[in-house]
Amino acid sequence: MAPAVEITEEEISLEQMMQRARSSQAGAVVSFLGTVRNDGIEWMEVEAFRDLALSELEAIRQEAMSRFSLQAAEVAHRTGNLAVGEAIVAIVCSAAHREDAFSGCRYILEQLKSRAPLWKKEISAEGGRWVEGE
Amino acid sequence: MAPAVEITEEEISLEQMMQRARSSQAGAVVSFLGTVRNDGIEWMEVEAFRDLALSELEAIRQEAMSRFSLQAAEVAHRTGNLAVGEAIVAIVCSAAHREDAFSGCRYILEQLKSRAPLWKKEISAEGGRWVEGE
Amino acid sequence: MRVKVLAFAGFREILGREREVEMQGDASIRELLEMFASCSPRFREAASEPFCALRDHVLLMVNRKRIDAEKDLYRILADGDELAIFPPLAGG
Amino acid sequence: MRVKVLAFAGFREILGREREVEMQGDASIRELLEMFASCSPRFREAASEPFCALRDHVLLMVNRKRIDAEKDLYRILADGDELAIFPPLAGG
Repeated sequence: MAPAVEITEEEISLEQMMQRARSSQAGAVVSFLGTVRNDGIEWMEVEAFRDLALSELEAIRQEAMSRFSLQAAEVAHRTGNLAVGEAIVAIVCSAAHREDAFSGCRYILEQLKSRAPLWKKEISAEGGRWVEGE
Repeated sequence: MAPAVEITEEEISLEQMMQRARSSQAGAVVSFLGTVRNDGIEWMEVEAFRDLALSELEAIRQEAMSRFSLQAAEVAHRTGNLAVGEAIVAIVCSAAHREDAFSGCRYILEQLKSRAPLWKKEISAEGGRWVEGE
Repeated sequence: MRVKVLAFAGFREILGREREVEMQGDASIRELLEMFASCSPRFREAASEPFCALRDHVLLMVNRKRIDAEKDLYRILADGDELAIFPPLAGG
Repeated sequence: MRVKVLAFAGFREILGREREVEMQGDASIRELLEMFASCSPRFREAASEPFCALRDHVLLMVNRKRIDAEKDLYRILADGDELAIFPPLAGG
Protein backbone atom coordinates (compact mmCIF):
# COMPACT_ATOMS: atom_id res chain seq x y z
CA MET A 1 0.00 0.00 0.00
CA ALA A 2 1.28 3.43 -0.93
CA PRO A 3 2.04 5.81 1.94
CA ALA A 4 -0.55 8.43 2.88
CA VAL A 5 1.92 11.20 2.02
CA GLU A 6 3.83 11.16 -1.22
CA ILE A 7 6.15 13.35 -3.26
CA THR A 8 6.52 11.74 -6.60
CA GLU A 9 7.91 12.13 -10.10
CA GLU A 10 5.16 9.81 -11.35
CA GLU A 11 1.66 10.86 -12.36
CA ILE A 12 -0.62 11.12 -9.33
CA SER A 13 -3.46 8.60 -9.20
CA LEU A 14 -6.33 10.34 -7.44
CA GLU A 15 -8.39 7.21 -7.98
CA GLN A 16 -6.07 5.08 -5.86
CA MET A 17 -5.95 7.74 -3.16
CA MET A 18 -9.77 7.81 -3.09
CA GLN A 19 -9.86 4.05 -2.80
CA ARG A 20 -7.53 4.10 0.17
CA ALA A 21 -9.51 6.91 1.85
CA ARG A 22 -12.94 5.32 1.45
CA SER A 23 -14.24 3.09 4.22
CA SER A 24 -17.50 1.94 5.70
CA GLN A 25 -16.98 4.40 8.59
CA ALA A 26 -16.60 7.38 6.28
CA GLY A 27 -19.81 8.89 4.97
CA ALA A 28 -18.03 11.77 3.24
CA VAL A 29 -14.95 11.91 1.02
CA VAL A 30 -13.66 15.25 -0.28
CA SER A 31 -10.85 15.58 -2.78
CA PHE A 32 -8.85 18.47 -4.15
CA LEU A 33 -6.85 18.25 -7.34
CA GLY A 34 -4.59 21.12 -8.39
CA THR A 35 -3.60 20.95 -12.04
CA VAL A 36 -1.35 22.87 -14.41
CA ARG A 37 -3.57 25.55 -15.86
CA ASN A 38 -2.98 26.86 -19.34
CA ASP A 39 -2.02 30.50 -18.80
CA GLY A 40 -0.07 30.49 -22.01
CA ILE A 41 2.59 28.26 -20.46
CA GLU A 42 4.24 25.31 -22.14
CA TRP A 43 5.02 23.28 -19.08
CA MET A 44 5.64 23.55 -15.37
CA GLU A 45 8.65 22.51 -13.33
CA VAL A 46 8.03 21.54 -9.72
CA GLU A 47 10.82 21.29 -7.17
CA ALA A 48 10.85 20.02 -3.59
CA PHE A 49 13.15 20.04 -0.59
CA ARG A 50 12.09 16.43 -0.59
CA ASP A 51 12.62 14.93 2.85
CA LEU A 52 11.65 18.13 4.65
CA ALA A 53 8.52 18.45 2.49
CA LEU A 54 7.59 14.87 3.31
CA SER A 55 7.91 15.37 7.05
CA GLU A 56 6.05 18.69 6.89
CA LEU A 57 3.22 17.13 4.88
CA GLU A 58 3.01 14.25 7.34
CA ALA A 59 2.82 16.74 10.24
CA ILE A 60 0.06 18.69 8.44
CA ARG A 61 -1.78 15.45 7.68
CA GLN A 62 -1.72 14.40 11.32
CA GLU A 63 -2.91 17.82 12.47
CA ALA A 64 -5.83 17.57 10.07
CA MET A 65 -6.62 14.00 11.15
CA SER A 66 -7.03 14.99 14.79
CA ARG A 67 -8.53 18.49 14.34
CA PHE A 68 -11.30 17.28 12.06
CA SER A 69 -11.75 13.69 13.24
CA LEU A 70 -10.82 12.38 9.82
CA GLN A 71 -11.05 8.69 9.01
CA ALA A 72 -8.27 9.03 6.46
CA ALA A 73 -6.20 11.71 4.74
CA GLU A 74 -4.01 11.31 1.68
CA VAL A 75 -1.65 13.89 0.18
CA ALA A 76 0.43 13.62 -2.97
CA HIS A 77 2.59 16.31 -4.57
CA ARG A 78 4.16 15.93 -7.95
CA THR A 79 7.69 17.04 -8.81
CA GLY A 80 9.54 17.28 -12.11
CA ASN A 81 8.28 18.54 -15.46
CA LEU A 82 4.51 18.64 -15.86
CA ALA A 83 2.43 19.23 -18.96
CA VAL A 84 -0.65 21.47 -19.02
CA GLY A 85 -3.56 19.63 -17.39
CA GLU A 86 -1.42 17.30 -15.28
CA ALA A 87 -1.99 17.09 -11.52
CA ILE A 88 0.40 19.05 -9.30
CA VAL A 89 -1.19 18.17 -5.99
CA ALA A 90 -3.95 15.87 -4.79
CA ILE A 91 -5.57 15.73 -1.35
CA VAL A 92 -8.27 13.31 -0.22
CA CYS A 93 -9.97 13.42 3.20
CA SER A 94 -12.67 11.13 4.50
CA ALA A 95 -14.77 11.60 7.63
CA ALA A 96 -18.03 10.48 9.12
CA HIS A 97 -19.60 13.82 8.17
CA ARG A 98 -19.17 16.25 5.30
CA GLU A 99 -18.17 19.32 7.32
CA ASP A 100 -15.08 17.60 8.63
CA ALA A 101 -14.11 16.16 5.26
CA PHE A 102 -14.30 19.61 3.61
CA SER A 103 -12.50 21.36 6.48
CA GLY A 104 -9.75 18.76 6.57
CA CYS A 105 -9.14 19.07 2.85
CA ARG A 106 -9.02 22.88 3.00
CA TYR A 107 -6.74 22.78 6.02
CA ILE A 108 -4.23 20.48 4.38
CA LEU A 109 -4.24 22.55 1.18
CA GLU A 110 -3.71 25.92 2.90
CA GLN A 111 -1.06 24.57 5.26
CA LEU A 112 0.73 22.84 2.40
CA LYS A 113 0.89 26.11 0.49
CA SER A 114 2.32 28.01 3.44
CA ARG A 115 4.53 25.37 5.07
CA ALA A 116 5.75 22.74 2.61
CA PRO A 117 9.06 23.52 0.88
CA LEU A 118 7.89 23.23 -2.72
CA TRP A 119 8.37 25.56 -5.70
CA LYS A 120 6.90 25.89 -9.16
CA LYS A 121 8.36 27.38 -12.31
CA GLU A 122 6.20 28.20 -15.31
CA ILE A 123 7.90 27.81 -18.65
CA SER A 124 6.41 29.73 -21.57
CA ALA A 125 7.68 30.70 -25.00
CA GLU A 126 9.21 33.80 -23.35
CA GLY A 127 11.20 31.78 -20.82
CA GLY A 128 10.86 30.56 -17.25
CA ARG A 129 9.38 32.31 -14.23
CA TRP A 130 9.37 31.03 -10.65
CA VAL A 131 5.89 31.33 -9.21
CA GLU A 132 5.78 33.73 -6.26
CA GLY A 133 4.33 32.31 -3.08
CA GLU A 134 0.99 33.62 -1.87
CA MET B 1 -20.84 11.74 -23.16
CA ALA B 2 -22.88 11.36 -20.00
CA PRO B 3 -24.96 14.37 -18.97
CA ALA B 4 -23.60 16.70 -16.28
CA VAL B 5 -26.53 15.83 -14.01
CA GLU B 6 -27.55 12.26 -13.43
CA ILE B 7 -29.90 10.21 -11.27
CA THR B 8 -28.98 6.63 -11.73
CA GLU B 9 -29.60 3.10 -10.55
CA GLU B 10 -26.05 2.21 -11.62
CA GLU B 11 -22.93 2.65 -9.53
CA ILE B 12 -21.59 6.21 -9.77
CA SER B 13 -18.21 6.60 -11.46
CA LEU B 14 -16.51 9.53 -9.79
CA GLU B 15 -13.51 8.90 -12.02
CA GLN B 16 -15.48 9.58 -15.21
CA MET B 17 -17.03 12.68 -13.67
CA MET B 18 -13.55 13.96 -12.77
CA GLN B 19 -12.35 13.29 -16.28
CA ARG B 20 -15.18 15.32 -17.76
CA ALA B 21 -14.62 18.18 -15.29
CA ARG B 22 -10.86 18.48 -15.82
CA SER B 23 -9.62 20.86 -18.48
CA SER B 24 -6.60 22.95 -19.28
CA GLN B 25 -8.49 26.05 -18.11
CA ALA B 26 -9.26 24.56 -14.69
CA GLY B 27 -6.46 24.74 -12.15
CA ALA B 28 -8.60 23.32 -9.34
CA VAL B 29 -10.96 20.37 -9.20
CA VAL B 30 -12.91 19.62 -5.99
CA SER B 31 -15.03 16.53 -5.50
CA PHE B 32 -17.46 15.38 -2.85
CA LEU B 33 -18.51 11.77 -2.48
CA GLY B 34 -21.25 10.83 -0.02
CA THR B 35 -21.28 7.14 0.80
CA VAL B 36 -23.42 4.74 2.84
CA ARG B 37 -21.88 4.78 6.29
CA ASN B 38 -22.05 1.75 8.48
CA ASP B 39 -24.19 2.85 11.42
CA GLY B 40 -25.25 -0.70 12.01
CA ILE B 41 -27.37 -0.67 8.87
CA GLU B 42 -27.59 -3.49 6.34
CA TRP B 43 -28.37 -1.43 3.28
CA MET B 44 -29.87 1.85 2.16
CA GLU B 45 -32.77 2.51 -0.15
CA VAL B 46 -32.73 5.78 -2.09
CA GLU B 47 -35.80 7.17 -3.80
CA ALA B 48 -36.25 10.13 -6.15
CA PHE B 49 -39.06 12.17 -7.66
CA ARG B 50 -36.97 11.58 -10.71
CA ASP B 51 -37.76 14.20 -13.34
CA LEU B 52 -38.27 16.94 -10.77
CA ALA B 53 -35.00 16.02 -9.05
CA LEU B 54 -33.19 16.17 -12.39
CA SER B 55 -34.51 19.62 -13.24
CA GLU B 56 -33.79 20.90 -9.72
CA LEU B 57 -30.23 19.55 -9.84
CA GLU B 58 -29.70 21.14 -13.23
CA ALA B 59 -30.96 24.49 -11.87
CA ILE B 60 -28.62 24.19 -8.86
CA ARG B 61 -25.75 23.26 -11.15
CA GLN B 62 -26.30 26.30 -13.33
CA GLU B 63 -26.54 28.60 -10.31
CA ALA B 64 -23.20 27.24 -9.08
CA MET B 65 -21.61 27.58 -12.51
CA SER B 66 -22.37 31.29 -12.71
CA ARG B 67 -21.98 32.24 -9.03
CA PHE B 68 -18.53 30.70 -8.75
CA SER B 69 -17.27 31.01 -12.33
CA LEU B 70 -16.94 27.26 -12.61
CA GLN B 71 -15.41 25.66 -15.68
CA ALA B 72 -17.49 22.54 -15.15
CA ALA B 73 -19.83 21.00 -12.59
CA GLU B 74 -21.01 17.41 -12.45
CA VAL B 75 -23.65 15.95 -10.13
CA ALA B 76 -24.77 12.35 -9.82
CA HIS B 77 -27.24 10.87 -7.31
CA ARG B 78 -27.80 7.19 -6.92
CA THR B 79 -31.21 5.59 -6.42
CA GLY B 80 -32.24 2.03 -5.54
CA ASN B 81 -30.71 -0.32 -3.01
CA LEU B 82 -27.18 0.53 -1.91
CA ALA B 83 -24.74 -1.51 0.14
CA VAL B 84 -22.58 -0.04 2.91
CA GLY B 85 -19.69 1.88 1.36
CA GLU B 86 -21.41 2.57 -1.97
CA ALA B 87 -21.68 6.14 -3.28
CA ILE B 88 -25.01 7.92 -2.75
CA VAL B 89 -24.01 11.23 -4.28
CA ALA B 90 -21.03 12.61 -6.15
CA ILE B 91 -20.27 16.23 -7.05
CA VAL B 92 -17.28 17.51 -9.01
CA CYS B 93 -16.53 21.19 -9.65
CA SER B 94 -13.63 22.66 -11.57
CA ALA B 95 -12.57 26.28 -11.70
CA ALA B 96 -9.55 28.39 -12.48
CA HIS B 97 -8.93 28.86 -8.74
CA ARG B 98 -9.42 26.69 -5.66
CA GLU B 99 -11.77 29.02 -3.75
CA ASP B 100 -14.37 28.82 -6.47
CA ALA B 101 -14.05 25.06 -6.89
CA PHE B 102 -14.57 24.49 -3.14
CA SER B 103 -17.43 27.00 -2.90
CA GLY B 104 -19.18 25.56 -5.94
CA CYS B 105 -18.98 22.03 -4.56
CA ARG B 106 -20.31 23.11 -1.15
CA TYR B 107 -23.08 25.13 -2.76
CA ILE B 108 -24.30 22.25 -4.90
CA LEU B 109 -24.21 19.85 -1.95
CA GLU B 110 -26.13 22.10 0.45
CA GLN B 111 -28.69 23.09 -2.17
CA LEU B 112 -29.16 19.48 -3.22
CA LYS B 113 -29.88 18.52 0.37
CA SER B 114 -32.47 21.24 0.82
CA ARG B 115 -34.07 21.38 -2.65
CA ALA B 116 -33.80 18.08 -4.53
CA PRO B 117 -36.69 15.64 -4.00
CA LEU B 118 -34.73 12.64 -2.81
CA TRP B 119 -35.20 10.37 0.19
CA LYS B 120 -33.16 7.72 1.97
CA LYS B 121 -34.27 4.76 4.04
CA GLU B 122 -31.85 2.90 6.28
CA ILE B 123 -32.55 -0.80 6.64
CA SER B 124 -31.10 -2.52 9.69
CA ALA B 125 -31.78 -5.81 11.42
CA GLU B 126 -34.54 -4.02 13.36
CA GLY B 127 -36.32 -2.82 10.21
CA GLY B 128 -36.44 0.26 8.01
CA ARG B 129 -36.31 3.94 8.95
CA TRP B 130 -36.71 6.89 6.60
CA VAL B 131 -33.92 9.38 7.21
CA GLU B 132 -35.23 12.71 8.46
CA GLY B 133 -34.19 15.72 6.43
CA GLU B 134 -31.78 18.20 7.99
CA MET C 1 -62.56 15.54 -12.18
CA ARG C 2 -59.40 13.47 -12.31
CA VAL C 3 -56.28 14.19 -10.31
CA LYS C 4 -52.97 12.35 -10.40
CA VAL C 5 -51.47 11.64 -6.99
CA LEU C 6 -47.79 10.88 -6.54
CA ALA C 7 -46.41 9.76 -3.18
CA PHE C 8 -42.80 9.32 -2.10
CA ALA C 9 -40.84 7.66 0.68
CA GLY C 10 -43.05 6.77 3.68
CA PHE C 11 -46.16 8.05 1.89
CA ARG C 12 -45.38 5.97 -1.17
CA GLU C 13 -45.30 2.90 1.07
CA ILE C 14 -48.85 3.74 2.22
CA LEU C 15 -50.51 5.18 -0.86
CA GLY C 16 -48.52 3.62 -3.67
CA ARG C 17 -46.27 5.51 -6.03
CA GLU C 18 -48.85 6.93 -8.38
CA ARG C 19 -52.60 6.79 -8.78
CA GLU C 20 -55.39 8.54 -10.61
CA VAL C 21 -58.21 9.75 -8.38
CA GLU C 22 -61.67 10.54 -9.69
CA MET C 23 -63.61 13.11 -7.62
CA GLN C 24 -67.23 14.27 -7.98
CA GLY C 25 -67.41 17.97 -8.80
CA ASP C 26 -64.92 20.42 -7.29
CA ALA C 27 -62.58 19.24 -4.57
CA SER C 28 -59.94 20.99 -2.51
CA ILE C 29 -56.54 19.60 -1.57
CA ARG C 30 -57.92 19.16 1.94
CA GLU C 31 -60.85 17.09 0.71
CA LEU C 32 -58.53 14.85 -1.27
CA LEU C 33 -56.32 14.28 1.77
CA GLU C 34 -59.39 13.60 3.92
CA MET C 35 -60.50 11.00 1.44
CA PHE C 36 -57.14 9.24 1.72
CA ALA C 37 -57.30 9.48 5.51
CA SER C 38 -60.74 7.96 5.62
CA CYS C 39 -59.70 5.09 3.35
CA SER C 40 -56.36 4.48 5.06
CA PRO C 41 -55.86 4.57 8.83
CA ARG C 42 -52.11 4.33 8.14
CA PHE C 43 -52.26 7.51 6.08
CA ARG C 44 -54.37 9.24 8.72
CA GLU C 45 -51.81 8.26 11.32
CA ALA C 46 -48.85 9.35 9.21
CA ALA C 47 -50.23 12.63 7.91
CA SER C 48 -52.71 14.15 10.32
CA GLU C 49 -52.59 15.75 13.73
CA PRO C 50 -55.68 15.84 15.92
CA PHE C 51 -58.27 18.46 14.83
CA CYS C 52 -57.51 17.71 11.22
CA ALA C 53 -54.24 19.63 10.96
CA LEU C 54 -51.54 18.30 8.67
CA ARG C 55 -48.39 17.08 10.32
CA ASP C 56 -45.42 19.38 9.77
CA HIS C 57 -43.51 16.73 7.94
CA VAL C 58 -46.12 16.34 5.19
CA LEU C 59 -44.98 18.31 2.17
CA LEU C 60 -47.23 18.94 -0.79
CA MET C 61 -46.79 20.02 -4.38
CA VAL C 62 -49.40 20.79 -6.99
CA ASN C 63 -48.06 20.58 -10.52
CA ARG C 64 -44.51 20.51 -9.10
CA LYS C 65 -44.90 23.76 -7.13
CA ARG C 66 -44.72 23.67 -3.34
CA ILE C 67 -47.99 24.30 -1.55
CA ASP C 68 -48.18 26.09 1.79
CA ALA C 69 -50.00 23.56 3.96
CA GLU C 70 -51.58 26.31 6.05
CA LYS C 71 -52.67 28.78 3.42
CA ASP C 72 -53.34 26.66 0.37
CA LEU C 73 -55.09 23.64 1.81
CA TYR C 74 -58.52 24.84 0.67
CA ARG C 75 -57.33 25.43 -2.88
CA ILE C 76 -59.62 23.75 -5.39
CA LEU C 77 -57.89 21.25 -7.63
CA ALA C 78 -58.38 21.41 -11.39
CA ASP C 79 -58.93 18.50 -13.70
CA GLY C 80 -55.55 17.02 -14.61
CA ASP C 81 -53.70 18.49 -11.63
CA GLU C 82 -50.86 16.47 -10.16
CA LEU C 83 -50.61 16.37 -6.37
CA ALA C 84 -47.38 15.08 -4.83
CA ILE C 85 -47.12 14.07 -1.16
CA PHE C 86 -43.79 13.46 0.55
CA PRO C 87 -41.83 13.88 3.79
CA PRO C 88 -38.94 16.37 4.17
CA LEU C 89 -36.22 15.94 1.58
CA ALA C 90 -33.25 13.85 2.63
CA GLY C 91 -30.96 13.48 -0.37
CA GLY C 92 -27.19 13.65 -0.49
CA MET D 1 34.79 24.06 9.44
CA ARG D 2 32.59 22.41 6.83
CA VAL D 3 29.00 23.48 6.11
CA LYS D 4 26.56 21.90 3.71
CA VAL D 5 24.62 24.40 1.59
CA LEU D 6 21.34 23.47 -0.11
CA ALA D 7 19.65 25.82 -2.55
CA PHE D 8 16.22 25.60 -4.14
CA ALA D 9 14.28 27.10 -7.03
CA GLY D 10 15.92 30.29 -8.34
CA PHE D 11 18.81 29.98 -5.85
CA ARG D 12 19.42 26.39 -6.94
CA GLU D 13 19.81 27.66 -10.50
CA ILE D 14 22.53 30.03 -9.30
CA LEU D 15 24.34 28.09 -6.58
CA GLY D 16 23.63 24.50 -7.54
CA ARG D 17 21.51 22.09 -5.57
CA GLU D 18 23.98 21.12 -2.89
CA ARG D 19 27.59 21.89 -2.04
CA GLU D 20 30.01 21.51 0.82
CA VAL D 21 31.73 24.73 1.87
CA GLU D 22 34.99 24.81 3.81
CA MET D 23 35.50 27.93 5.94
CA GLN D 24 38.55 29.01 7.94
CA GLY D 25 37.73 29.25 11.64
CA ASP D 26 34.33 30.50 12.82
CA ALA D 27 31.92 31.98 10.30
CA SER D 28 28.48 33.49 10.62
CA ILE D 29 25.57 32.95 8.24
CA ARG D 30 26.18 36.46 6.99
CA GLU D 31 29.81 35.73 6.18
CA LEU D 32 28.83 32.64 4.26
CA LEU D 33 26.27 34.59 2.22
CA GLU D 34 28.82 37.36 1.60
CA MET D 35 31.21 34.76 0.29
CA PHE D 36 28.60 33.53 -2.19
CA ALA D 37 27.79 37.11 -3.19
CA SER D 38 31.44 37.92 -3.82
CA CYS D 39 31.87 34.78 -5.97
CA SER D 40 28.59 35.17 -7.84
CA PRO D 41 27.23 38.48 -9.09
CA ARG D 42 24.02 36.63 -9.95
CA PHE D 43 23.63 35.57 -6.32
CA ARG D 44 24.44 39.09 -5.11
CA GLU D 45 21.78 40.42 -7.47
CA ALA D 46 19.20 37.84 -6.44
CA ALA D 47 19.74 37.88 -2.68
CA SER D 48 20.98 41.25 -1.52
CA GLU D 49 19.61 44.74 -1.22
CA PRO D 50 21.92 47.75 -1.15
CA PHE D 51 23.72 48.20 2.19
CA CYS D 52 24.12 44.48 2.54
CA ALA D 53 20.57 43.67 3.65
CA LEU D 54 19.02 40.42 2.56
CA ARG D 55 16.12 40.65 0.17
CA ASP D 56 12.78 39.79 1.78
CA HIS D 57 12.27 36.83 -0.49
CA VAL D 58 15.42 35.05 0.66
CA LEU D 59 14.44 32.42 3.19
CA LEU D 60 17.00 30.57 5.27
CA MET D 61 17.09 27.42 7.33
CA VAL D 62 19.85 26.03 9.49
CA ASN D 63 19.49 22.33 10.13
CA ARG D 64 15.91 22.49 8.80
CA LYS D 65 14.80 25.23 11.22
CA ARG D 66 13.81 28.63 9.86
CA ILE D 67 16.22 31.47 10.59
CA ASP D 68 15.07 35.02 11.16
CA ALA D 69 17.03 36.96 8.56
CA GLU D 70 17.16 40.06 10.77
CA LYS D 71 18.00 38.58 14.14
CA ASP D 72 19.96 35.47 13.35
CA LEU D 73 22.19 36.57 10.51
CA TYR D 74 25.23 36.90 12.76
CA ARG D 75 24.76 33.43 14.19
CA ILE D 76 27.97 31.43 14.02
CA LEU D 77 27.69 28.21 12.06
CA ALA D 78 28.95 24.98 13.56
CA ASP D 79 30.89 22.28 11.78
CA GLY D 80 28.44 20.01 9.95
CA ASP D 81 25.59 22.54 9.88
CA GLU D 82 23.27 22.50 6.91
CA LEU D 83 22.21 25.88 5.51
CA ALA D 84 19.27 25.97 3.09
CA ILE D 85 18.51 28.99 0.89
CA PHE D 86 15.23 29.37 -1.00
CA PRO D 87 12.56 31.80 -2.14
CA PRO D 88 9.03 31.89 -0.63
CA LEU D 89 7.23 28.55 -0.80
CA ALA D 90 4.93 28.04 -3.75
CA GLY D 91 3.61 24.51 -3.63
CA GLY D 92 0.10 23.25 -4.32
